[in-house]
Amino acid sequence: MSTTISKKTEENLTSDQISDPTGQNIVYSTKQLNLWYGDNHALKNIDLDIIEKEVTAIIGPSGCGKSTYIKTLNRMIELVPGVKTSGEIRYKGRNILDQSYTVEELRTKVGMVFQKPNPFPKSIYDNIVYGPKIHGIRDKKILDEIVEKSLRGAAIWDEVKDRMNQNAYGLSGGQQQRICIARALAIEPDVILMDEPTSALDPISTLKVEELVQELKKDFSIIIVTHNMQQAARISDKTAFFLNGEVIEFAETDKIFSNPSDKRTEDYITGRFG
Amino acid sequence: MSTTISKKTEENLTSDQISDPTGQNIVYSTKQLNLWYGDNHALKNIDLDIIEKEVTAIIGPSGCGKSTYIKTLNRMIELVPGVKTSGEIRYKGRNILDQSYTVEELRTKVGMVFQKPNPFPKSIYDNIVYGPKIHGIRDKKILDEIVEKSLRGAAIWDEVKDRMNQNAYGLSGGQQQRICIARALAIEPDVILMDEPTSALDPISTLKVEELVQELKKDFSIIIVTHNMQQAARISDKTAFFLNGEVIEFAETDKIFSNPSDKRTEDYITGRFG
Amino acid sequence: QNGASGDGNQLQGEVKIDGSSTVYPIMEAVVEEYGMTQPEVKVSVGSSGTGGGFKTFIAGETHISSASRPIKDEEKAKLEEKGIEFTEFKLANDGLSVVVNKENDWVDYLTVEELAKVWKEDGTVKKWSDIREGWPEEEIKFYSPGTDSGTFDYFNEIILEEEPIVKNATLSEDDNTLVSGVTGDKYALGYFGYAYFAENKEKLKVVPIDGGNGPVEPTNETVESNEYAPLSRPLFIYVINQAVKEKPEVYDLVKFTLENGAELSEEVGYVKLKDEDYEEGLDTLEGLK
Amino acid sequence: MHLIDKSSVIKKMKPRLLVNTLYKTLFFAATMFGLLVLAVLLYRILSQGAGYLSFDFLQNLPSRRPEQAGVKTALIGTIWLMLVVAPISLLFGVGTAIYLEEYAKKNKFTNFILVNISNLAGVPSIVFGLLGLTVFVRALALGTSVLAAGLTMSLLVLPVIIVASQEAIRTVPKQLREASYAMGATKWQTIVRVVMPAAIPGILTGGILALSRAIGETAPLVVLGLPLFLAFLPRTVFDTFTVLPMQIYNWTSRPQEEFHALAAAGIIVLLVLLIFMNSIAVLIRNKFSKRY
Amino acid sequence: MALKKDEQKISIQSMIDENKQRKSGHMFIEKLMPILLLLTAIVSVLTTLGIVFTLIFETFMFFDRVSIVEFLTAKSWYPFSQEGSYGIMPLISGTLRVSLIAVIVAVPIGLASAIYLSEYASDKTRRLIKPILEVLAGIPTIVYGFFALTFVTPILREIVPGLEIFNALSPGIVIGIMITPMIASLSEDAMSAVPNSMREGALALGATKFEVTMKVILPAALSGIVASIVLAISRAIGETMIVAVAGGSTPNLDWSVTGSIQTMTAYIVQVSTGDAGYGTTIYYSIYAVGMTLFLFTLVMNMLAQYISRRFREEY
Ligand SMILES: Nc1ncnc2c1ncn2[C@@H]1O[C@H](COP(=O)(O)OP(=O)(O)OP(=O)(O)O)[C@@H](O)[C@H]1O
Ligand SMILES: Nc1ncnc2c1ncn2[C@@H]1O[C@H](COP(=O)(O)OP(=O)(O)OP(=O)(O)O)[C@@H](O)[C@H]1O
Ligand SMILES: [Mg+2]
Ligand SMILES: [Mg+2]
Ligand SMILES: O=P([O-])([O-])[O-]
Repeated sequence: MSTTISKKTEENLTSDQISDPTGQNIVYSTKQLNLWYGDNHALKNIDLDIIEKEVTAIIGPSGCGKSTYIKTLNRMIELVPGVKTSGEIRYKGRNILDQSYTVEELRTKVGMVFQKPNPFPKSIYDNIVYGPKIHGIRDKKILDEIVEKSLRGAAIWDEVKDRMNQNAYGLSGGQQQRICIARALAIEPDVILMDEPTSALDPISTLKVEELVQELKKDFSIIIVTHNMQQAARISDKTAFFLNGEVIEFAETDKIFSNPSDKRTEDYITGRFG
Repeated sequence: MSTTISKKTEENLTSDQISDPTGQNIVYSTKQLNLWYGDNHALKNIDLDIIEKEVTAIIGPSGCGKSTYIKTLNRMIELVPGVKTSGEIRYKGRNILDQSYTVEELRTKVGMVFQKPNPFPKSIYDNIVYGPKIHGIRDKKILDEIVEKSLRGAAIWDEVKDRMNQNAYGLSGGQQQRICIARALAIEPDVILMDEPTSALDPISTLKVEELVQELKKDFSIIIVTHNMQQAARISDKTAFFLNGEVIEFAETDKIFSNPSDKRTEDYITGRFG
Repeated sequence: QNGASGDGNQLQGEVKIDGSSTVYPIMEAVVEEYGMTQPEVKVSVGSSGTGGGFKTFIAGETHISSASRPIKDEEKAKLEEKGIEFTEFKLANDGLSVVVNKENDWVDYLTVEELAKVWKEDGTVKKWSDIREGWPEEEIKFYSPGTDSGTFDYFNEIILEEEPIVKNATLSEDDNTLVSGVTGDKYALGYFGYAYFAENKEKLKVVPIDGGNGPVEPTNETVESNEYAPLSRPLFIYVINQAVKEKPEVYDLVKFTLENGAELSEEVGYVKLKDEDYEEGLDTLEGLK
Repeated sequence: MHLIDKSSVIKKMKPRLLVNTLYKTLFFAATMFGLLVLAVLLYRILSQGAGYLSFDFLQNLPSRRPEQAGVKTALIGTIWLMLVVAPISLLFGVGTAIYLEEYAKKNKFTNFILVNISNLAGVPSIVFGLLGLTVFVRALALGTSVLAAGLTMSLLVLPVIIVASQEAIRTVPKQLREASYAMGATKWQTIVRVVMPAAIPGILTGGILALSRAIGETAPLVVLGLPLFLAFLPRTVFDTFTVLPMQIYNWTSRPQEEFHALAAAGIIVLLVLLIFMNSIAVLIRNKFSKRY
Repeated sequence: MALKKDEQKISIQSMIDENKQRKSGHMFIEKLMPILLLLTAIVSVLTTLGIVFTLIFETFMFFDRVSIVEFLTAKSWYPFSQEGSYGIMPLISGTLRVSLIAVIVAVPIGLASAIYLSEYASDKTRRLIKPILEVLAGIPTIVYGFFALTFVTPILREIVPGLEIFNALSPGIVIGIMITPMIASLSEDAMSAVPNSMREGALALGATKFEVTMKVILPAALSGIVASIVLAISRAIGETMIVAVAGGSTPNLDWSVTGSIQTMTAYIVQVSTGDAGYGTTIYYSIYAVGMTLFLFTLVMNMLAQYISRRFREEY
């Protein structure tokens, strides 16, 4: 796994990346981010650098602001009325919270997978080509290619290749979730945000998605919110522990789980609350 | 109040009571009770004798049939369409499952308290007198007395005595639940059925209700369904452990919790499933 | 009989007719028959009453206006003011019929004076016993065509002599309403065009009228001979000259109307004119073309 | 210590149960009464009108002779009316619903529109007739044309369509919208490609119900002044016309029994049309109901 | 696979980038649509304004010729007689009589049906009967008018002595039947919305279903029920064809229901089917009557909304 990372890092040095002190490319750099739902101060002075082609897990008890944070990364949070933010989130150097940054552009680069599988009530094929089509790709051949590639990428090609025109609602929950992942892959984003993508799935489907995440990180930067600490430990490179809207600790996953530096992290991980 | 009890017991010796081998009075004697929701066999060959003036707890994992059983005891189960029963439940000797037994009469003798507090959207006073009134008691003085007695009995008199005419919805969840208990007491039943009466309450309210149950058993036979094993251990005399619609074990609470005779009971109590 | 208008060539266009509800049954019949010879000509027929018809006629909204009374001077003046030239054609005769309920077994006839007395508003409640002694002491329910109708105008002139009609009369431009009203009401008294009585003979009882020469019942003969006086009257259609000239379909329809007027007015229950009256009308029409 | 005399409670039980049974019977009878009336009404109309019902009845123009009279002009007129009302009312109704559900902010103005719509839904249809008479027939000089009547009817059924469409749009889960936005879709793209397809069954159902209302209405058309006798078919939306309820009204108001039978036959045609439309609505609802 | 992906990755995102040129068009639509949609939403507001202004304007024309005092206070309505008498009260009286009869018929039957469906009927029965009842509300009113005139009236005349062919009773009853499903359906909704726990609470005390309904469900659902009744009354007041066909056309100011009457709506129909000679006093009078009718129903509708909003139960 580590070899992949180093290779990628080298390649990417030529692009418009910013590196952290250790020389890794930073996709998202969050600085002094604050967020309010009306009067409810949901995120407090968040500082967080997300490294490219890594899996970053966000953990924390319910209501600590995990979903809020991840939704801020592609500005889906704007759908909630009355949300205010301060601070900045630099995506490849540019502050996405700046209103001059068009959200549509941002979201073509940052895909998202949700807690409950939410395919469109359309055929499997139409689900996948939805993104490319809205971005103006009409060529049937290219679309077909995209569909195959995305479904393969989401490790569900074999299961659905013979029923492309069936409604996605006929699939099981786990399959639906992988369709949703494939749908996100179809526009080839740089980053994929996942908000508890397995919490509505059975253990076997969960396993499949976890394996998929491992596979995907070769090509994508992944930020995943999870309630399941074992999952975070299994699949992530870095882990951020949120509590009451603050980042309590952010470090290598190994370190967080074996040797957390904050007492509250330790309490949470050992199940003393949450 | 204890004087009242002993007096009552004496009184009742003359009535149509049946005793178990140890000489205790049996309120409910369930024999070979089977119940189906359509095709779903929810209760299987239940045999259970409930002793008067005791607290009988019913525990078991979700879906094991606890609520179903307790609802059968006052035939509230009939509200569910497509329910079929076989076997018998003798309440003081008469089979209540016999259709000639009027449910309304049964329910004047068997009160019930529900999981979620469900006071009527009326004043506190009207909530309490609802039962007596429908049973034909109109005398204002008697009604006033009943209200005071029931509210005292439910240990909530002091909290509400000055706001009898306020809507019961203005009260906290725990207070509402005690109002519901008082409402059940107002028709002076023999038995009180409680289906997870504290699961919607905060710890302090829970404690109050538990104390109340201890108090009430001096005058009433109480059957309580609970998810909370500590609660069963704390307040009950006998405990029945249900699993998949069957009674696995029914014995003194002390015995169930210290020395269960069935492996499955032990597994459940020690938290190995459920 | 339809051959005359057909000429073999199919006409197109639109003809609008409105006016007398008395004449309506004739026009309805005419238009229906006409539709079979000239299906492409779109003819609409309204029945707003004679006065209402003239209003739209004056406004230039219709080509033909039917009337159960001759055009009034003020209506003429308005047409002249607007520069609209028109021609009057007689179409049939009508015996304005006074009717009562089938179950009314006391009325044998009414004199013109009695009619006038009972229909005029005088501030009292009218009872049958007010007309003649021995008749029931029950309130009379009056049914009359609306004030915009030619029938009302005629009745107003001949019977009421321009004095107010009883206030609680049910007034309706729709003669069917009147028929239904009288049919359903034992103490009813109403009047309307002969055709509406003829169509509902079994349900209504017509009252013979004594105009001074003994009671006379309206029948084809008594109306044609004018024996049924004073309530016999002619029915008309009025046509805009320019429309006849410029719209062949209007000309054709009027021609058809006059050619078939005798037969169709008899069919719907009116009394036809003399043949020479129709001939005369057709001559006039040719003159307009 | 006992405040409640159990024996009196038991004694009172019987009458209480009796009252319960009595009222249950009463309530049941009341419910059946509605059904009974419906049955009688349908039976009456069927038995009255069946005699006149024939293929010719559908094909014939109106006539003064009952045996020859038909509903062709009225039936075709009704179809013309639908052709005008459907697109106009759907366009404005669905547009309004999208605006209210997707764009409108929760403010006084939006609230005003909402209150306005529910009030409009309660305005008697005859008042819409007065509006149509003044605005479409007279001011815009459309006369008693298909267009004038169609516009009037569209306004009349607008609230029905708006409310049904709002309902349909509201049931489209938020997650579908989020999924679309997360792909970089714009709001309008999301509405067109995700919300509308999912909401369309509900909208269509509402639309059909609104249309059935429109073709059953008589009062506004009477006020507009649609002609009584019409022996031709409209060719454009600017032609005058008549519709089934008007024709039925015309026949109803004639005193002769034969015309009443004709009216009944006309009613059968109208009801068959309505049943047909409503079955389509039910079909749509069943076919597409609850897929998420 | 990873390699291939990298090649393509550039292509798709760059294709998207290329297409971005067209984005300005998208952005234009994005800005335009809400405005267009707002305009469609304005149509309903314009409709209301249109109604109000039409009525007000033409009503003013009417009050130019007939004094508003006469309109409101005179006790007779004889627009067709020569001197004309324009007192709205007889028309209002006719309207109220018919509506009252309708309510007397519809409220007990509608409520009883609602209670049966919500409290006694099984789920299956309810799902069968409710839509059938709602069919009654969907039948065109001209059909009801015909039914009233040719069926109900003749039957009533056998029973009620002195009943005239046109009367208030028959259309009143038939309107009652028409609005029954409205009351039944809306009240049933309100009663079904009362949580089951409330029923269980009462039943567990030994109450019979009837007692539960009367003492718990009805009080809890009261606002919804009252609102449904008010709405139904508004419907009855505005109902036109049934009274036009079966009610007659005799405006009078008394409380008789056996004789011919005229309602506000039937008057408008009478003038419209006869001659609405443009510009005459009679022509303007239908607007004045329409205005009165509009105000009546508006007040009822507002009242219904107010009731259901203000007294919404919190269980
Ligand atoms: N739409 C909203 N409006 C107002 N407050 C909100 C909203 N969504 C979340 N919050 C509040 O913001 C805080 C953080 O919520 P968030 O959903 O981010 O938590 P979370 O960590 O994702 O929790 P969970 O694990 O339950 O999903 C909570 O206090 C929550 O109540
Ligand atoms: N109304 C119903 N219709 C059909 N099946 C039902 C119904 N209510 C309960 N069941 C089924 O009967 C079984 C027993 O349910 P019951 O509610 O008695 O369980 P329980 O022990 O009370 O569970 P919990 O602790 O979750 O309340 C379950 O399998 C349940 O799915
Ligand atoms: Mg979350
Ligand atoms: Mg339970
Ligand atoms: O309709 P009229 O013939 O009476 O004018």
